[in-house]
Amino acid sequence: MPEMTYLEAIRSALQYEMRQDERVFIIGEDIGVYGGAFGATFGMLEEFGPERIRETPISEAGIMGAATGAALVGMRPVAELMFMDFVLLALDQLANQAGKARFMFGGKATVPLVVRMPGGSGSGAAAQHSQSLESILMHFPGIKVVNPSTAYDAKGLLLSAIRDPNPVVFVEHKLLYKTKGEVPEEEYTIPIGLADIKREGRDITVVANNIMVKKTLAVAEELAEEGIEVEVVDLRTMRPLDVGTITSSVKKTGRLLVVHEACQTGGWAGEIMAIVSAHDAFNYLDAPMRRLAGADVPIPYNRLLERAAVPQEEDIAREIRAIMSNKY
Amino acid sequence: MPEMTYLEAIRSALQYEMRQDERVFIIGEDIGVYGGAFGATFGMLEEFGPERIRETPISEAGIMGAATGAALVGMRPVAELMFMDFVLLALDQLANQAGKARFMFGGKATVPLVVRMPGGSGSGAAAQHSQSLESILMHFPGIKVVNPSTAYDAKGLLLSAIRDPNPVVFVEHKLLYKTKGEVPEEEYTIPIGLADIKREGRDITVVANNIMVKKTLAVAEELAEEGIEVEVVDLRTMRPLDVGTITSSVKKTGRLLVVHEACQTGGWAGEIMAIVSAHDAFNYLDAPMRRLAGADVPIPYNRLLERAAVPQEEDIAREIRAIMSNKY
Amino acid sequence: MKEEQKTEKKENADFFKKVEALGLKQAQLEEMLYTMYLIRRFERMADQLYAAGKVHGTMHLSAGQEAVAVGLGLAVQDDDYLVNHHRGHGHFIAKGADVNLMMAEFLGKENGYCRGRGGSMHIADVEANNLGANGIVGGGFPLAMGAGLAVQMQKADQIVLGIFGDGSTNEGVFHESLNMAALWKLPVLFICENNKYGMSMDVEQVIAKLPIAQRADAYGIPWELVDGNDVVAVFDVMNKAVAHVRAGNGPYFVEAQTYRYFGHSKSDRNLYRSQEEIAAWREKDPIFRFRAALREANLITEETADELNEKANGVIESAVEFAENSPEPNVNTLMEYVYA
Amino acid sequence: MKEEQKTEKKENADFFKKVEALGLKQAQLEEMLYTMYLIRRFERMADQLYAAGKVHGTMHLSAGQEAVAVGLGLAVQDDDYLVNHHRGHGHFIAKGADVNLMMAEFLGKENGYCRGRGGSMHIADVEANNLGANGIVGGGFPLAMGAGLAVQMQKADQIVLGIFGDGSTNEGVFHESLNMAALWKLPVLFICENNKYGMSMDVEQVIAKLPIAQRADAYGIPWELVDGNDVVAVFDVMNKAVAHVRAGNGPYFVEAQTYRYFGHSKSDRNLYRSQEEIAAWREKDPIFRFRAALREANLITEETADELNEKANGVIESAVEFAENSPEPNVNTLMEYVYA
Ligand SMILES: Cc1ncc(C[n+]2csc(CCOP(=O)(O)OP(=O)(O)O)c2C)c(N)n1
Ligand SMILES: Cc1ncc(C[n+]2csc(CCOP(=O)(O)OP(=O)(O)O)c2C)c(N)n1
Ligand SMILES: [Mg+2]
Ligand SMILES: [Mg+2]
Repeated sequence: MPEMTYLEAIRSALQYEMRQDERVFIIGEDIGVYGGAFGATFGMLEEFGPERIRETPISEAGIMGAATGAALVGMRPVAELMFMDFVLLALDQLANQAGKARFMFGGKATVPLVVRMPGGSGSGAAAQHSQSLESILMHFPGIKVVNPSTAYDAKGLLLSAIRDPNPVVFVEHKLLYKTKGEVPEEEYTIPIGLADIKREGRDITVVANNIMVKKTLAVAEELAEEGIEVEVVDLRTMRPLDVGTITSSVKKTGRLLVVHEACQTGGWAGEIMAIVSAHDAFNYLDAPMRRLAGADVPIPYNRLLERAAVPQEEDIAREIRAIMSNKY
Repeated sequence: MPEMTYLEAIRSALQYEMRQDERVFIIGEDIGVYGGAFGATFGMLEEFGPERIRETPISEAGIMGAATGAALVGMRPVAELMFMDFVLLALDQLANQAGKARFMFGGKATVPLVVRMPGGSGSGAAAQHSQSLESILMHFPGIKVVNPSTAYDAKGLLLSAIRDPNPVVFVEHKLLYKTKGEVPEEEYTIPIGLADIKREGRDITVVANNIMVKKTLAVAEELAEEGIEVEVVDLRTMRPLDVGTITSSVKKTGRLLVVHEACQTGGWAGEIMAIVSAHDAFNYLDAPMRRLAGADVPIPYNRLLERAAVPQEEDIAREIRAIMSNKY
Repeated sequence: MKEEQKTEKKENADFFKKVEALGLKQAQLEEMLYTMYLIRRFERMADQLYAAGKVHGTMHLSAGQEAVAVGLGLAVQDDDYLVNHHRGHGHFIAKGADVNLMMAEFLGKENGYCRGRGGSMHIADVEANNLGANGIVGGGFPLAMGAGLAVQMQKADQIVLGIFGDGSTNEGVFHESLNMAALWKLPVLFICENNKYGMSMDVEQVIAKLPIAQRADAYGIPWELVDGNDVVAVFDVMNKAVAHVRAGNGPYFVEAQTYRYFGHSKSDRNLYRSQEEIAAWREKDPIFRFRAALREANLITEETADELNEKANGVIESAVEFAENSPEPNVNTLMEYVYA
Repeated sequence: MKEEQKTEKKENADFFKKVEALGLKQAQLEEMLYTMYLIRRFERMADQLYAAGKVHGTMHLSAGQEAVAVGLGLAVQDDDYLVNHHRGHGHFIAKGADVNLMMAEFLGKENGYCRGRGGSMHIADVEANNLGANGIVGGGFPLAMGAGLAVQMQKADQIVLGIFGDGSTNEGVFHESLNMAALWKLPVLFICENNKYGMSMDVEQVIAKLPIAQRADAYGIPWELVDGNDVVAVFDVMNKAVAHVRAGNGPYFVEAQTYRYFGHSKSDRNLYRSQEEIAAWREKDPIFRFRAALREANLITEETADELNEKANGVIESAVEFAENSPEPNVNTLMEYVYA
C-alpha cells in the first residue's frame, strides 16, 4: 500500500469520485490554480476543468446555498470552506436550508452534498482562523458530521460522504494535512457513523476526535510503559455518534476521559457523558467521567498561549494518570 | 407589586434603561410602528423616536455588525433578531466579531451590546422559526447567554444585560410572552451568572431553562402529591453557568434530570453532566444522570408532531418517576 | 362621444391588440381569470380557516398579488424549477399545484404536499420541480442560483424561477447570488414581487435607491419593471424574460409592483399603512381589472366570468373538504424524514 | 526638444502645479515619502522575520500598495475611526501607529498592541480609534457602518474609514452595510483597495461588472476611481471624499487601483499571475514614482530622499530590536481579556 498524506488522501478521494460520477463537482474559493489554501485540490483544475472545479467569489453563504440548490436538482457538490471559522457565515444555508429541506418537504427532497472545512489551531492563525466548531454543527438535525484522524480514514470517509444522500460536514484539521499513512490507491469506503478503536486497552477509555486521536495514541504508548493500558476510541463521525462502541468500551474499562480541542463549555464531551449516563455503561464506571478540552478562550496568536489553549500530550497524560490514581 | 406579562417586563426594562442612559438604543426589523413581531417595543417609537428605535432593512448580519460597531464606539445597542433561528445569519458578526474583539485586541476593546431573540416552538411556525439554539451560542467564548423563565427575571436580567460591558445574548421564549408575574415598577437587577432555585425539594434536582422551568414547576406540584419532592433549578444564565448552585443541589438530592427544549444531540444537558462529573457532586449520585430534551428533528408544522417534538409536562413527570423508581 | 368614453374605447382596443399580439387564445384568457380567482379563493379560505381556529401556525397571504403569479405561470414551462418565498401560495397554484394537497398541507395533514411537516411556509413538490418555499427571507437566492448552476451543468433546457419580495433584497445573499448568477450566466429569472412593504417596512424606508430592480445593474443583469396588477403586462414581460434566460443569455431581473390586501401575517395590526392606501390599491385590483378588460373587449361574458369564479369557489371548498377529511400524521413517525 | 522630453517636462510642471494646488508643503511631501518607505521597510522586514522562522502564523503584506495608505492617512483627522482589513499594516502606520508596538504584536509579544493575542491580522488600538483589522474577509463592513451610526448619534465630527479589498466586495455584508450607510447617511468613507486579486482570484473572474466602485451606484453612493500607485492623486481624491463625508452628506466610495508584490500570504505559490505582470507593476512602483516626481520637480534632493529611506530603515530595525527584547505573554494569563 502506498503512503500518502492526509491531504493527498483527500485529493485522491475527490479525484476518484469525480472520475466515476459526473454529478460530482467542487465549489469554493481559490480551489483552481491555487489549489485551495491548503492545497487539497492542487492540480485538479487541469484534469477536471473550471466547470467542475468551480471557483467562486468570496461568498460563503452563496457557496453553501449554491451547493444546496445544485444538490436539490440532482448534482453532488463538494463545497470547500477555506477555514471552518467561515461556516458561521454560511450556517443559515447549511443548517436552516440544506439540513432541514428534506424534513420540511415531507421526506421528498434529497440534499446530497459535502462541505469540507479545516478546523483547529496550531498554525498561528489566531482567533478567527483556528476554531473547532464540530460541537455546534452536530447539534443540527438533518446534517451528518464526519471527522477523520488519519489519511486512511480521510479517504474512506470522504468517499462515503460524497455518496451519502444527506448533507455531510467533513471536518479536517490543519495540522493533520501533512501526516502520513498507508492508503490504498483503489476505492474503499468507511461507513459514516462508526467509531474506530485505534488502540485497545483495559484500563481507561479515551474518546477523542481528529488531532486529539493522534495525540492520545502517542500518550498511550508512553503510559503503557507505566502499565496503564489506554483504549483510544476515535469517533470518526460526530453525528450520528456510534453509541455502541462508546458504551462497550466504557463498560470494559470502567473509566472515561473525553478529549477535544473544541472549547470546553458547550463542547461535545458533554454529549458523550450524557450518552454514557443514559446507558448501563454508567453503572460500570469506577471513576467519574472526565473531560479535557480546549480552554474557553478565543485562540491566541502568540504560540505559547496558543499551545496552552488546547490539550497537549502532557495534559492528556496528566489527566489519565490522575484518573487512574483517583486524584482529580 | 403590579402584575406584568413577560413581554411587558421586557419592554419595561428597555424603557427604563433608555430613559436613564442616552447611549442605549434599539436596532432591528419592524420594531417601530409594528412594535416587533411579538410586540416587545410596541409604543416605544413615540417616546424615543426613530433614531433610538432604529428600524432596519432585513439584514441580520448587518444589524448584528451595526450593533457591534456602535458598541465599540461607546454606544449600548440592544439588537432584536425577530426569531432566534435568524441568528444563523448573523453568527459571524456575533461570535467571530463581537465575541472575540476584546480578546483579539488584548483586552483593550469593550463591546457592551445585547441581542434579544425569541426561540422555541409551540406556535406552529415550523422548522425555520422554532429552534432553541442556546446550546450553540453558549459555546463561544466572549459571549454571555441569558435565558429568563419569568417576567420578574426577564426585567431584572435585561437590565443587567444592558449594563454588562460584554455582548449578551438574551433568549426569550415565544410561549412565555403572555405569562404573567409580579414585577416591580422600579429598577432592580438580577446578576448574570446566578441560577435560581425556583422550588426546593429533597428527592431530585431538575435543571431546566426558560419554558421548561414553567413546565417542571407544574409537574413538581403534581408529584409532590405522590410524595416526590422535586428541586427545580432555573439556570437563568446559560453562560457563565452557575456551577455552585447546580452541584450543591445535586449533592443534596442525589439525582439529576436535565430538561431542555433544544435538540438532544449536542444540547446543553451534556454540559451540566460534564460539570457534575467534574465535581464531587458526582460521588453523591444515587442514580445515573438523565436528560429529557427536544427530539433530534426539525420542528414540524403539524401541531401533534410539534408537541411531540419537545418535552411536555407528562414527559417530565414520566421521566422523574422513572428515575425515582430506578426504572430508566 | 365624451372624452372618458373615448379613452376607454382606446384602452379596450389596445387591450384587444395586445392580447392578440401576445397570441393569447380565448381559452387561455379564461384560464388566467380562473386561476386568479382560484388563488384569491384559496387565500380567503386560508384566512377564514385561520379565523375559525382550524390552523395552528402562521401564513402569508397573497390576495391582491395574483396577477404576478398567473402572468408568470403562463410564461414558463411546466418543468421549470421554482424557488419560492414565504408568500408563495399563488405561484404554486399558478404553476399547476394541486390545491387539495396544498390545503391538506395548510391544515398539517399527512397527505399534504409535505406530509404536514412543512405547512404554509414550506410548501414544496420536488418531483414537479417546485423546490419549496422558504421561511428565511432571502434564503432562496443562493438556492435558485445553485439550481441554475445544476441545470447549466446538466445542459438541460429548464430555467429557474426565483421569487422573492422587496424586503428580501436587503439580505446579503441577494448580492452574493446575483453576482454569481451573472458571472456564470446562469439560467435564473429573478422575480421581485414588490408589494411595497416587507412586513411593516415601506420600501422607501429600507432601500437606499429605487426602483429595486436597478440593483441588477450592479451585476450587469438586464432588468425591467412591470405593473404587477396587470396580468397581461406581466405575461408579456415574463415571456420576454423567460426567452432571454432560456436562450442561454444568463439571468434576468423583473420587478412587479403590486400590493397585498391582508396583513403581513397573523400578528399584523396594520398600523403602518392607511385605509386610504389600501382602498386605492383595491381600485387597481388585478382580478377586477382583468375581468373588466376582458368584458369590454368582448372576450368574455359576465356569465362565463361568474362561472369561473364559482368554479374556483367550488374547487377550494372541496379542497377544504379533502383536507379536513385527511388524516393527521401519526405521532410515531415523528423521527422520519430527517435523513435520507 | 524630443517628444519624450517634452511630455516629461509637462508632467513635472503638472505635478508641481498639482502639489501646489493641494497645498502640500515641502515637509508634508517629505513626510509622505518617509511614511511610504516606512511601510515598505516594515513589510520587507516582516517577510524576512517570517523567513527566518521568527514568526509563527500568517500575515498579509502590502508592499506595492503604500500610496493608498499614505494618501489616505494625510487626508484624515487623527481621531477619525479606522476599520481595517487583514492587509492592514500600511494603513495603521500611515495613521500614526507606533511601529514598535506593531512589530511587538507581529512577534506575539506582551507589549504589542494586542498583548500578542491578535497578531498581524488583528492589530488594533481602540484608544486611538483604530478599531482593528479583521481576519474575516468583509467582516469590517457592518462594523464600519455601525461605528458610523454611533458617531452620527453622538453628533461627533469624526468620520469612519472602512478599508477593504476587491475580493471582499463579494460578501453579503458589503451589500447590507452599504445600503444601511446610504439610507441613514452615515459618515463612512468606504475605501476599496483593488490590488487585482483576492488571494488568487482575478477581479475579472469574480466580479460580474467592473469597476467595483460602480456597485456603489446601486445605493446612490457617490464613487470615484483613483490610481492607487499615485500618492498625490490618492490624497487629492481622499481629501474630497473626506470633506464630503465629514460635511454630513453620507457615505462615499473610493476605489484605488494598485498591486501587491508579495504573495497573498505565506502559502502563496504565485501561480495565478505572471512574472511579466509583476514586473509591469513594479515599473509603476508608488514610492519610486513619487520620489522621481519630487526629484524632477526639484522638491527633494537625492540626499534627502536617501536619508528618509535610511531613517525608515533605522526605525524598523529598532522596532525589531524592541520587539525581540519584549517579553512573551505569561502563559498563566491565558484566560484573561475574554470578558470585561
Ligand atoms: C431572515 C429573516 N428575517 C426576517 C424574517 C421575518 N419576516 C418574514 S416575512 C418578512 C417581510 C418580508 O418582506 P418581503 O421580502 O417584501 O416579502 P413580503 O412578505 O412582502 O411578501 C419578514 C421581515 C424572516 N422570516 N427571515
Ligand atoms: C470570510 C473569509 N473568506 C475567506 C477568507 C480567506 N481569505 C483571506 S484574504 C482573502 C482574499 C481577500 O481578497 P481582497 O479582499 O481583495 O483583499 P487582499 O487580500 O487582496 O488585500 C481570502 C479569500 C477569509 N479570511 N475570510
Ligand atoms: Mg414585500
Ligand atoms: Mg485584493
